[in-house]
Amino acid sequence: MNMSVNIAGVEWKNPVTVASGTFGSGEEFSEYVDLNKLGAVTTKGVANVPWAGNPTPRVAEVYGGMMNAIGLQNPGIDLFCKRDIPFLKKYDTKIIVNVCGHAPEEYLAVVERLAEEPIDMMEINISCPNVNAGFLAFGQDARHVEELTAQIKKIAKQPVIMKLTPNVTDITEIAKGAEAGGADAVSLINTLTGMKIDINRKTFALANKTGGVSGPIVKPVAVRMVYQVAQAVKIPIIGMGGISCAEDAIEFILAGASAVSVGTANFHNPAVTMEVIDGIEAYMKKNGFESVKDMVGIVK
Amino acid sequence: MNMSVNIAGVEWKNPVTVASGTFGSGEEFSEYVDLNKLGAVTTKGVANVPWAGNPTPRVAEVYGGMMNAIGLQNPGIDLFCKRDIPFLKKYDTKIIVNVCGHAPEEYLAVVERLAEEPIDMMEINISCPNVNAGFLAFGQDARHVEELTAQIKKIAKQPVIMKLTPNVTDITEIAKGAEAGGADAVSLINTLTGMKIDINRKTFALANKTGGVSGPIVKPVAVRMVYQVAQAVKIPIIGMGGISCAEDAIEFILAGASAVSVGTANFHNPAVTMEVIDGIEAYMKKNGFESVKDMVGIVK
Amino acid sequence: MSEKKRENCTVVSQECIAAGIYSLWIQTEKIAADAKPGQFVSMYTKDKTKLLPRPISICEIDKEQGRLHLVYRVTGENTGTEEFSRLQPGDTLPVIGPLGNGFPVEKAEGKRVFLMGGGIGVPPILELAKEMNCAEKQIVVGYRDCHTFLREEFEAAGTLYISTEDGSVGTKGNVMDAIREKKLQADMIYACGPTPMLRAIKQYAEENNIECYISLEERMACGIGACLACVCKSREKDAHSNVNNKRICKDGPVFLSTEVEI
Amino acid sequence: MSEKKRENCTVVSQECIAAGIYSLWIQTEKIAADAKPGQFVSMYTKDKTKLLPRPISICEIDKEQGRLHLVYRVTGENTGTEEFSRLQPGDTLPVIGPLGNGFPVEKAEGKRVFLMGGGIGVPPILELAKEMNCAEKQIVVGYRDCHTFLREEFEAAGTLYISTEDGSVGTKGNVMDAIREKKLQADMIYACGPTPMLRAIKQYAEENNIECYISLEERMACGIGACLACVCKSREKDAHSNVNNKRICKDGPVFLSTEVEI
Ligand SMILES: Cc1cc2nc3c(=O)[nH]c(=O)nc-3n(C[C@H](O)[C@H](O)[C@H](O)COP(=O)(O)OP(=O)(O)OC[C@H]3O[C@@H](n4cnc5c(N)ncnc54)[C@H](O)[C@@H]3O)c2cc1C
Ligand SMILES: Cc1cc2nc3c(=O)[nH]c(=O)nc-3n(C[C@H](O)[C@H](O)[C@H](O)COP(=O)(O)OP(=O)(O)OC[C@H]3O[C@@H](n4cnc5c(N)ncnc54)[C@H](O)[C@@H]3O)c2cc1C
Ligand SMILES: Cc1cc2nc3c(=O)[nH]c(=O)nc-3n(C[C@H](O)[C@H](O)[C@H](O)COP(=O)(O)O)c2cc1C
Ligand SMILES: Cc1cc2nc3c(=O)[nH]c(=O)nc-3n(C[C@H](O)[C@H](O)[C@H](O)COP(=O)(O)O)c2cc1C
Ligand code: FES
Ligand code: FES
Repeated sequence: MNMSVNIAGVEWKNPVTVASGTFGSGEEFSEYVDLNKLGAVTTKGVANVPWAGNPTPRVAEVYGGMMNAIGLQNPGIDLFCKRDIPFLKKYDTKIIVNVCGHAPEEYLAVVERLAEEPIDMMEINISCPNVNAGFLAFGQDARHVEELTAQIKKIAKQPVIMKLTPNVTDITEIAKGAEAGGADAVSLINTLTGMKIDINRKTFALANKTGGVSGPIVKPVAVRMVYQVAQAVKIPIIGMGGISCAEDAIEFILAGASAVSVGTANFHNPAVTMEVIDGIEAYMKKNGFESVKDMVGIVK
Repeated sequence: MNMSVNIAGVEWKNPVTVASGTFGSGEEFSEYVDLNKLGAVTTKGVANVPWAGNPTPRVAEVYGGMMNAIGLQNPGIDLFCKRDIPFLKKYDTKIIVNVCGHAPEEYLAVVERLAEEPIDMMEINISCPNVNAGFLAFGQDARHVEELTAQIKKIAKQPVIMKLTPNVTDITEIAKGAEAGGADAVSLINTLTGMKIDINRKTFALANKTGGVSGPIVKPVAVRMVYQVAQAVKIPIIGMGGISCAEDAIEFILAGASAVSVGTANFHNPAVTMEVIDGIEAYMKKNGFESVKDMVGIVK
Repeated sequence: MSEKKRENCTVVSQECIAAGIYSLWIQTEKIAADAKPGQFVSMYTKDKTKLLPRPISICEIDKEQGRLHLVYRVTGENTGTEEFSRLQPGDTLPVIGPLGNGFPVEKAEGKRVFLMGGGIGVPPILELAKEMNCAEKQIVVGYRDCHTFLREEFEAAGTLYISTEDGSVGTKGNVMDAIREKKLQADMIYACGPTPMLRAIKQYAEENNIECYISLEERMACGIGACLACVCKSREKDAHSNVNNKRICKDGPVFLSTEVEI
Repeated sequence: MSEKKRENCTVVSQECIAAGIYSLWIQTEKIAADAKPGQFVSMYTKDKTKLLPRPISICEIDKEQGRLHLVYRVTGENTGTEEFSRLQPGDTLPVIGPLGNGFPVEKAEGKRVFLMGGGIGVPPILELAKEMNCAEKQIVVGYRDCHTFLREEFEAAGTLYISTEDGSVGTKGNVMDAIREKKLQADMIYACGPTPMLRAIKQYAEENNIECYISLEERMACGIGACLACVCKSREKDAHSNVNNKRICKDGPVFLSTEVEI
């Protein structure tokens, strides 16, 4: 049985990675998870310079999920390259660096800096809803996405994954924009924008008022979008949104995802990715699938 | 203490109604609920002619909620006026008729037919994601919404509530379109489009493939949208999406809803609306609110 | 007005009566008093992530003690029925009912009757058999294998014929095979079971001009006729829907076989 | 590598020790062995709709028997802590830990020390007091009213001073009032409690040039330093974050008072 998948020319040993921002750069989780067993590690978003992020409270629990408004706090690409990439290089897994920015120049600065680094792929976060900038709507407009993708592709030395926001009228338009710009893959979904009000304190649960909803509660929307995008583009899809067990991961794969990311579930059980990988293997055995790619998108 | 609310000139005895499609036309639920106690009854969507709806399975359970693709089955406006309105008139509650259609003419036919009927308000469903027609994207375009609203307002004899879909990039644009078209109120959210795949049978859980997600899992998105719309328009908002208890209802009111609808929760406990009404009253007492309108939108 | 409610019923007893099949008795305030054979109840889980009702047919009604007997199959891991299977005497269980129309038991009077049940459609046949007053009460039930259940109860209620898919008990095959093998005859049929079985019975009944009532299944959300989730195609334009759709939860689950298309 | 895990701990005992305050002993495989005073554990609920951890400080460590003592407040209805309060001996509870840095207990050697706790910040002071080896161990704890808890344990561990907001026990007021009233002196402070109390202690320590360690609280998602939810402002640019943010779950919860802004 063949658990490996090929995403835009990069061979992962299995289809499971972690969702950006839920796993740091892997170091903290390495006490709980054997990183060698992951198909890839996707890092927290990194920008050209350090970002301080939002005021606290930055997270709130909601029924069946959570909301976050971390605000993309990150140490900047310099420290990241010095510390986090060497750490991950010690493991036999693929490295996907998630990139964020307020403006095209900021993304490009990071992508350029990554060109000489020993990483395997990069994931461009054009969708984080927590940064209060005019740039917010960027990932919500197909033309802008196409343009940014094309600019990035011009200088990127590694395959580029465009990470899509679900807060749009038609996700297929955005995915097609990414594909037209030359993206090697797309990943989805980022968080759904939500709000929680504390009725006793009569205020917002998050300092930022709104936050990104994630966890099991977003799965039906995420599966739908992965399915729609799979019908709309030819590039591979990394599916995510509420994956908490192997069954969830398989749902995304049958809907059209070539690989999956586990996010919020890591907070509930830090070793959940290991269970997801084992569970996919067990399902394949039981259902007579020889290779992960034989499952991708078979429900049409 | 004053539980009554005035929505576009119509005085409800309390701010609680039911979400269209989850309560039939009230008759079946009248065995479990004293309809006289509801602020209003909102009926299942009705079209100019009978609709057969979608093939089954039409519903599926998902973690913390459900998906439906009923496909707006309805007996048509003639039978509706003959049977359902007289039934509801026996009760001391307001009647809101939910209207659906494939094209403006179909909506207008129903609105015109309702002009002489003893109903209190009408709610225009421009957002049901289950009808496979080119018209689907209608509620997702602010200009179209403005136009349809204006056309309806020209002939409507009762206040018009435009019911918004959450499957859009910017809900405030759509709400502003409704307001510009002359809507007396907006209601939101309709269901989020989702999908569920049965990994054992390797097929979709719903015959329609996609369905509308509702229940507690949609609440964070719904509260966010109600809040955003409350900042964007001056007309009253009827808030809904996952309300299962008084605390949920209050969250919507603090976010800016003048009234609320209880939907999927009716399937879990048919008398839940009574608990919601009592719970709002208890909260007002405890927190020293004299009137429901003193709570509306106070979290800013 | 508003005289029905979701009752918090108390579990009287629970037992596993065959592999994955559970027999549950619950104490009700009012549901048992109103119940008829062929009706069902909606059972609710305590798992806060599972909100929809589980419709389960009524297997026996003890009006004197106000109790209901429910027999159900656990459909898999992490399901609502698995949660129910862990209920202990004294535990409570939210239930709505009785729901649906039930079998027209009175129509059997003086007739030779087939009472047919297949798989997890067997249980509702029991109360029907117990209440039925007819000329010839031929109970024909089909199981997958030797893990039969409710046999003694059926034997006490009428003449019992069994079929099993693997032939380990009674006729090898399904309930139709049992009828053919035993050359049974009837003027009236009542049936509950999987759709292929009901389809065969419906065809047999229509070919032989036998009045036949079948109990159908569909995914439900409200269970009380309001949401239009659980429809089946009806031959005539239905008076409620004004289209060719009948609600299984409210207009059914029992239909005259000629009324519906399955 | 990957030597830590979410343990399914068994409840040894649970008791309500004051209104809404519960005392829980759990049996751990490994957590107790590694634990230090001032560290915390993440407790998980069984309610499938509540996914985030509940961080709870370690109140006592029984290394011999591999047990932890946790004392927590039920914060309201339908909360995770309410669920915990229903745990019975033998029940299991998913736990991760020990987490965070803990108090630098060794720095107290030879010093006159204040060990200060307020409200639900009182419990972690107990293990600290028990392990501390210092010249003068002055335990100053504040409660709202006469519903004090862990008093006997503190009396056994050092010299105990109590404040209550309503004056029903000890000094009327907060822990700072108790210090002033009793004219207590220290060269070293360890404190845990609500932010206003910590703010007052921090100011007092800085004005009097006393080395002071405070344990902070913030909403958490991962509890292990990966998500950046639980930050506080740090005076210097933090080496990990490269901005002026420290992670309370990983770099804390205990900080030198001069390191952080609260
Ligand atoms: C009128 C009627 C009477 C029934 N009587 C019995 C009975 O007496 N004994 C028995 O074992 N089963 C009966 N069933 C089937 C029973 O309702 C399902 O097996 C049960 O709902 C499955 O729930 P679960 O928690 O095991 O599965 P889950 O997978 O957790 O269910 C998920 C959702 O799907 C629904 N669902 C799943 N399977 C079915 C099904 N076959 N029919 C309708 N809804 C389904 C559930 O109600 C729930 O909403 C009856 C069904 C109907 C419609
Ligand atoms: C390092 C640390 C140590 C703590 N030690 C103790 C202790 O020993 N005893 C004790 O009673 N309490 C302690 N707390 C506070 C305790 O974590 C919260 O009271 C608890 O998480 C509330 O959960 P709940 O299920 O009651 O509330 P819910 O309202 O159900 O919680 C919802 C979410 O908010 C979080 N949350 C709510 N209040 C707080 C809070 N004050 N701090 C952090 N997260 C919160 C919960 O963890 C959960 O994710 C500590 C907090 C921290 C950060
Ligand atoms: C705390 C937190 C931080 C996140 N940070 C990032 C980030 O830096 N970059 C990014 O692209 N997505 C980020 N995300 C989004 C996740 O990668 C993922 O798209 C989303 O959470 C849905 O998956 P899940 O439901 O499995 O968590 C973050 C999510 C969470 C919960
Ligand atoms: C079974 C079902 C049928 C629905 N039918 C309609 C409808 O006919 N017209 C409409 O405007 N909304 C319809 N809705 C949407 C609800 O009115 C409501 O907007 C949505 O379910 C969110 O609220 P909830 O989470 O409380 O259910 C339907 C929802 C469900 C679950
Ligand atoms: S389940 Fe709602 S109408 Fe039958
Ligand atoms: S809770 Fe995740 S970094 Fe502290």
